[in-house]
Amino acid sequence: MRVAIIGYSQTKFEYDVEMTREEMVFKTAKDAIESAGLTREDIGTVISASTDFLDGRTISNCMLIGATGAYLKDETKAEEDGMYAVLYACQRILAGIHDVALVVAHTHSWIFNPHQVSVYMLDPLFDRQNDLLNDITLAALQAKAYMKRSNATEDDLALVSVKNLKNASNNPYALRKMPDATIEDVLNSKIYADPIRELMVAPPCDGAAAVVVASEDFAKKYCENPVWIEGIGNSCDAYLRDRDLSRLVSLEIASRKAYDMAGISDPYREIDVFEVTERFSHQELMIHEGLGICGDGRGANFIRMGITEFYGDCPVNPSGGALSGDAICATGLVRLIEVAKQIVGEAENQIDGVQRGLAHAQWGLCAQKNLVFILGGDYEA
Amino acid sequence: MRRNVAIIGCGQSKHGRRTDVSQCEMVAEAVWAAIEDAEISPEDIDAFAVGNMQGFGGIAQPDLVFTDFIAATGKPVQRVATGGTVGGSVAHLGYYEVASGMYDIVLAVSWEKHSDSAEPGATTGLLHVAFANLSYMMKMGMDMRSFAIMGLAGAAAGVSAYQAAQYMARSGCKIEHYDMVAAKARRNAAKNKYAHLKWPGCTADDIAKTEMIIWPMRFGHVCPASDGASCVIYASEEAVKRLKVERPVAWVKGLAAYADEEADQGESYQGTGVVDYSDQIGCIISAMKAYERAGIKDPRKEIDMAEIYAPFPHQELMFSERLGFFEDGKAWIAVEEGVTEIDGDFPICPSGGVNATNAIGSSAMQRVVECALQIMGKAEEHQVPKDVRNAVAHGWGGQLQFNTVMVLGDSPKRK
Amino acid sequence: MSEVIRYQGIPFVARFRLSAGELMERFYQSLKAKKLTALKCNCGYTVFPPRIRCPKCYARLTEENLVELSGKGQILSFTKVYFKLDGKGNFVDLDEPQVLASIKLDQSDSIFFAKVCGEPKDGAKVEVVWREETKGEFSDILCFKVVE
Amino acid sequence: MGLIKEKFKKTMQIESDWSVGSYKWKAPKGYLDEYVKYLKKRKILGTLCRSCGKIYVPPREFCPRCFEKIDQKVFVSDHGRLVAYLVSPPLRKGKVIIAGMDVVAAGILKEGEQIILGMVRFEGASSVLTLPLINVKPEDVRIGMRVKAVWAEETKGALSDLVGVEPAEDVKF
Repeated sequence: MRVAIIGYSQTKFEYDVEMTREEMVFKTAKDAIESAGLTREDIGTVISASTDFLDGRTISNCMLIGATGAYLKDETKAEEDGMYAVLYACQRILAGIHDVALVVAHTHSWIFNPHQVSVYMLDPLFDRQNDLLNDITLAALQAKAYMKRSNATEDDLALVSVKNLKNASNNPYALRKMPDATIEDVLNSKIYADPIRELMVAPPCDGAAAVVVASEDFAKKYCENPVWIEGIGNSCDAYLRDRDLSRLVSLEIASRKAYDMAGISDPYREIDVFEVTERFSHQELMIHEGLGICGDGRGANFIRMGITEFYGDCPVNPSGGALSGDAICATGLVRLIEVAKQIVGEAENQIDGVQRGLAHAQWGLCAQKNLVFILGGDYEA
Repeated sequence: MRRNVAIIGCGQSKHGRRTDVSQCEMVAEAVWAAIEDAEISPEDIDAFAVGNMQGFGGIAQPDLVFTDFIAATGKPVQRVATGGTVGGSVAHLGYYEVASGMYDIVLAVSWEKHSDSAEPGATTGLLHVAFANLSYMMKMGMDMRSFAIMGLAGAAAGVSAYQAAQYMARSGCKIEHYDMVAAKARRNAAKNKYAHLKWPGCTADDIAKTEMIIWPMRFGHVCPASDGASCVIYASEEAVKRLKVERPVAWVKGLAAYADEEADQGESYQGTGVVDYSDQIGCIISAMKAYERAGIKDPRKEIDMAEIYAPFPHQELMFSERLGFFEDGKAWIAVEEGVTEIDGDFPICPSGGVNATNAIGSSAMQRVVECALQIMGKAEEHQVPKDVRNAVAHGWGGQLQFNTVMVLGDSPKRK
Repeated sequence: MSEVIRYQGIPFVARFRLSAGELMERFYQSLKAKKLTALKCNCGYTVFPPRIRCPKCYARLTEENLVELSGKGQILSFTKVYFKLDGKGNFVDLDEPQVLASIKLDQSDSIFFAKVCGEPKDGAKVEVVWREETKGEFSDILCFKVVE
Repeated sequence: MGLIKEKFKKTMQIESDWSVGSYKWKAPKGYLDEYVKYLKKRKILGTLCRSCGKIYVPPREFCPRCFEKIDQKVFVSDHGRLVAYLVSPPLRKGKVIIAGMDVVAAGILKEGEQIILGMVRFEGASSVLTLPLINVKPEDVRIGMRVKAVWAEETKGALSDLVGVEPAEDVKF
């Protein structure tokens, strides 16, 4: 039994948008349902994605029942990235209880700085009392640990930002675009904690995204161009103190599971496009290794040789990725949508002949949790 | 064909003012109790379902802090959170993870640590539900007198106090019936080693003597703010065979969680279309759908007991009607006749329920645990004498608008 | 597009007083005696700071597993930090950068994120610097100084 | 015997604060701000959803039932029915602490005063408003009794303009 994406919508990523969170969620949910050619009545279950600390509201979904279209629907809220809500939606469909699910994810970073929220993800009994610790300084330690284990240099980190910020200039939804970004621009941007500078950090912003997923029978009956979910892999690493910061072990586990489910043995050749959530530029290089598409410690070669440009052999983040805009709970879901758009041929920086794509979301400090989706077009495999 | 899923083990931490443990240690207490109860080893667990209301305990995404406390390292962990129903939402998530065929054995745990907040009881978290609304109302010229009056009802019970008044108006019951239900809860809790407020032999008069907070809610009607964690371990039918489980297990036969519009006000103090907070159309639909999925036609006959999420006594009466056990507005008659006592014809909350023990994140999961224990005959002192073939675990949350309903049974659902 | 009205929360700081549990209570008491303690599991993994479950084999750990660490360690990676967050969500530039390192304490397998005084090199050996008059708190550990 | 609560060992506490007041949010323009503008003229504003006929008071920008945006403004009557009510005991100093403040000692609420909180549905509205029920003794309050709005002497376009509701003569047919 397979599940397909039959509709999606995303908002333009902005900061301090001229819209309430309720209206943004309402517009996004409505557009996604319309893009699937359905009405609210066709939706069986609604899963929203947001967190109480980011929204500044305990039970952040209770006043959004109308906006998410969940009035008198089988509803719940995933309190992490929207891609995890899609995983849960697939589970509700595969369990044979629902046919059509709507997933809506949002974060308005203007409400409260997500970097400040990251401090509350630290163990309060110990780490939180070190006032230097937050997601950026921890990412800096991760970057240094990775650079020590691999051949990556600061220039390589800057190259990732240059690639993604250039890709973003063709993307109408992106927040941050730099058509002619250079390594110097990135290395001269404001330093936070070496080697991490402002243009190497995904900029928190306001945004929402939504997808409609449906069972195989429903999708075949009502959708000309379904995007099939062929593989899913999910894994969570230990807490910061008892974990190897220089590699993404949970991504290695998650991607293997997704490949097995999708019957992929050589991801580098069999996958045509990758949309990954790189909250910091060094993480894109680590993600190459976690996905097993390059040798251990060789992540930097890909960016140096232009392999991951959208015209390269192994395009990564043609949409500009998280470095072009990070609406926290919506960012991973947007990666999923970008891969779906590549498959149906509606993407910015469209790569021709995309049959299979990989979307990745991360969650937690230094990408403690990783989730991988393999999507495929309606070709006869 | 739907995969059948069973609960093969449950665990609870002691619920109370747990100043002796940290939030991570408390959750580990329930998780490892469940692993031992299920007689499996940590490696057998394929995935995890977790959830709590993170604003209460002051840690954002706490499951990422205690991942390696509960043997989840390297494994899939999914988090949901929905308010008072979070325990039920986590229980539902755990079921779906197995029923989807992705995993065979899943551990689902939910918890809350209220004592870690300096403000009394659950004020921080409850205030934070509508803190933005409050700020906007002040900007729109609400005066201090109205703020204090709103706090008068809100501090102890929030919008539930309005609901208690509306249910009384609708059903014609008396405040004495609320006293009876609260007394039953505290009496039963005395027979439950995990409960928080225990009052052996508590009577309606004992409760009637407690101070009136705001009519019709007395201090004796208000649930405590407890710390605690509850945990269940699910296994698919194949896994139950593979593990050669001989002892009785609790099968999940049907579940649903349909959401209503928020009852009191929208997120910028807009009006909502909910006039009678005790209508609870969300509970009616959730029950209908859960019974349909469980193949239950006549709830009152086919179901033997229920654990209802009732932090306040009027809610046990109200929800027992919405769940189809008693006629609309007539539940108080069943209370008078002792139908809902532990040895009654239709026991409700033999564990003492949420009125005696309320770690908000754990409570709705605790209802699932208690139903499973009754079906497996492992409820010890508060085991109901009658044979429990089917039981209903219910949770409510949000602004009086979310309901999780799960039907558990002693045999898998056969088409 | 309907415009919006922006408004600020009314002044309120939610205060938390988190119970540390018995193991962490003893850990902080040992800081007062200028000692760093950890729990050594029978599987060989030593977890710092002490906690009830071993991160590797999940065995139950108690006071019997208590070991005292030397206070020496080695830098795994370090970074110069140029900013702080003020608790309200604002970036505040530091007057001069502070060094933050992930340190592997001798005989312990867990990482300790701590401040380092002086100019560290990767892999440098470090040693804990205690506050003069300790009070059994996290701030008893001033920083780690580079030893060689 | 009475209530038994198991006592647990009190271990060291670690402090951590969360500056909830530093959060900021957005509200839709043209809804509650319009509502208070009309309160000044002693009128109660709502929005009508044309497809299901619900009138939300205070006004709402879209209807959850019909999943549509609504912006038709309508007024509802300042007379209505009492749906339910709460009655506080006579308030005593030191007894009522709200957000850490003794509201009686601070003079915000008067010593010995009994507050009646009414849930009122104004004619035409599909929503319920929770307002103080004044100028009536608790024992005379009936469910379903007719009530009418009580306005501040000098309204200034604020939520406090609508002080509460008081009993209105019941129309007998």
